[in-house]
Amino acid sequence: MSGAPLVELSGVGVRIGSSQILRDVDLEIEAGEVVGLFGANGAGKTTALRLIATLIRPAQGSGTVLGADLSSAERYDVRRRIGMIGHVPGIFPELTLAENLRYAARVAGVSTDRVAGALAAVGLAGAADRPAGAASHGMQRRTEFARELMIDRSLLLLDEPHSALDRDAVDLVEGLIERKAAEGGAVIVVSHDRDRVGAIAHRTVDLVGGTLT
Amino acid sequence: MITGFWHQVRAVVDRDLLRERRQGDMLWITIPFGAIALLLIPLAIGTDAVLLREIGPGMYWVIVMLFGVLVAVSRASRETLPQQDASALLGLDPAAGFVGRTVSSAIFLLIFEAVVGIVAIGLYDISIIGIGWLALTLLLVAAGLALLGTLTAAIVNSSSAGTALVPLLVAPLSVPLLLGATQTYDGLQGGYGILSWVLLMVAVVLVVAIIGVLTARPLQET
Amino acid sequence: MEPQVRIRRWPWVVIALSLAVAFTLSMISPADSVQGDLVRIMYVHVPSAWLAYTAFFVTFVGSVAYLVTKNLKWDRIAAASAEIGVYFTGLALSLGMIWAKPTWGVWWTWDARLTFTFIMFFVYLGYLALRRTTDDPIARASRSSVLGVLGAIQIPLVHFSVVWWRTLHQPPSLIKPDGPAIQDPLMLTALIIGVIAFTVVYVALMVKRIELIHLDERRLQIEQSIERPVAGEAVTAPELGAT
Amino acid sequence: MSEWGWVAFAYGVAYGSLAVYATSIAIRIRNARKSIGDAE
Repeated sequence: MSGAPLVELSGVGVRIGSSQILRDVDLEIEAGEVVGLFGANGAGKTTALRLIATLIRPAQGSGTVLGADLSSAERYDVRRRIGMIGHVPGIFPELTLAENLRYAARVAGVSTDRVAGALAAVGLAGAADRPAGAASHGMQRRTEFARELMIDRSLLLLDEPHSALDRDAVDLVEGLIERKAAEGGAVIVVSHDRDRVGAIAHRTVDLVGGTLT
Repeated sequence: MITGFWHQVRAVVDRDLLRERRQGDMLWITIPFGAIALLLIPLAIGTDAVLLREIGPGMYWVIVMLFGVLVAVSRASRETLPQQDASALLGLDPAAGFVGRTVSSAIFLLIFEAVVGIVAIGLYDISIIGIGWLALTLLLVAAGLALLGTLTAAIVNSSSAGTALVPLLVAPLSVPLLLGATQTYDGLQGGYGILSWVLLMVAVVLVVAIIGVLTARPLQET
Repeated sequence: MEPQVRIRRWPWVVIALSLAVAFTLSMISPADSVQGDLVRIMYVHVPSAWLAYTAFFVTFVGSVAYLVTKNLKWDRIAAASAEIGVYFTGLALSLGMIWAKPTWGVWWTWDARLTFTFIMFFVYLGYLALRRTTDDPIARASRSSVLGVLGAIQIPLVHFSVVWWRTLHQPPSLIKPDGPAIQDPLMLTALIIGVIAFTVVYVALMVKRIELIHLDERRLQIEQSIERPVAGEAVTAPELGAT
Repeated sequence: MSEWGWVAFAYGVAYGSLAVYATSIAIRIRNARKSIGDAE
């Protein structure tokens, strides 16, 4: 890892459809950092994560993530190194938990042999063949964490990682966050829960009025 | 790119086929509905066997077209935004996603064509000549409709009125496929040249495939 | 802030003048030996049909240029031309039907050109409908430009298929739909001037239509200007005493 | 209907609809300008 920040946003604004969601956002995240991001309902936290995940383009300002310019087409090439666990699970309800992971492994180009180990690591070895749609929200989230364990990510974006998780799973998540930071990656944790995230984050930022304070 | 293009295509095809098999929309709703549509026509226009034999093939193709549109509509509402995000962050090449979704749609359509085709042969007493050419026609129509449907679904994606718009966009653009299919059948029956019709369908398939692959990335931009 | 949108008045004058010239010529040109005065419908029908094709070709060019350059200017041209094209396609179809009724006795025949124009009408109606589904200029531009390209490249294929379909089966039993042979130089002049005049009208309409797109964008920009609150501020802290 | 009747019908449709279409653009432009003026 060179000294360049993993995430660098300057004066970024995001507009979705006809509304301005973010404006004038400046943010710099170095390798090894865990950043807590707080904000009220509808403050634009999810949009901020999707922006950093290169999934939406800034309407104003400029930014780079893992060295890729957010406004250009090159940003496709870094997507595989960005993990995101959103508010709504990005898994297919008709497929079993193991099938979901196998699909992820195949698309990402990692060996499907890792699926069983990843499921075991999140404590779902016994539920591998359960359809994702029939699994609880907490199990779906654990499956998504298993996916992030299988694939080597440099940047992890977690939207309310504590919601729907029991005590064991919370430990698992916090372990994953610490490990990612120790490996030289970076983690952004979006939350309402200042106490809990404050304990693991190196620093925190607040999203108010569409901008960071 | 770390992963091979076709490797990703296969992963998407397997995913879609598995989802379809689990959900069973196609098997238990779309195909029976298509068969019922074939049954309704004689009820509406009368049961004159000669007339039915004459219009049967045409009716069959019209139903394949209309249901091809249905498959496209279901395709447009198939992946939620979080699912699309997750696939994108796995490094899925948008073009591989397009090809994979097209291939799985084409497989659904081929199954639909086969089952409804057997029903049509039974109900309308359709005679089969030139089985090789007919198989090629079925394949080209399935591929063409799958391509048009997948591309259109990508075009309207994430717009609220989008799904309702798919039939309006697909139907007029599938006219060459409809004419190609019916005229190939007529040509085989009447013993005149069908090569130009087959080439026309091939041209449609190639053109839409090229546009779909080239525009896969710009379409993901929003 | 973008500069004020420039409003031009000359297009209205140009439209009025061109139409006056076209109308005068089509009235003083002679009647046809076969079709009689009905031939005069040609002087509005043929230019409309010509513009239907031209307008959609411009949409195609604009769409390709947008996909290559990502400059919204091209998307505005494509959008403006598509709307005007749909108008002229509808006009050409209506005039064709009005011409067909007294000549052939029916409003509609399955003539290749009629059928094809009808399909083309729906393709671009879909294009316009697609544009209405989103306000976001970049999303709208990239989606509709792909459709603009797909439509334009499919259209020759639709055209060939329909023409082959009609030539292989049931040759038209009625009068050939190509219209009368033009024997008189004045008729030819009236037709050519008609086509030129309608093309000028198209250009003038394009200028005004693009102005309108600029104004609409400006309006949207003002509605979402920086002074307005961002979306998140619609949610405020609950006020428990309020009820 | 006489030949001239059909011609009149066709010309009415052509020139009439052109006038309506051009007017609609003019009205839309006026409305847009008005609302921009209101906002500024």
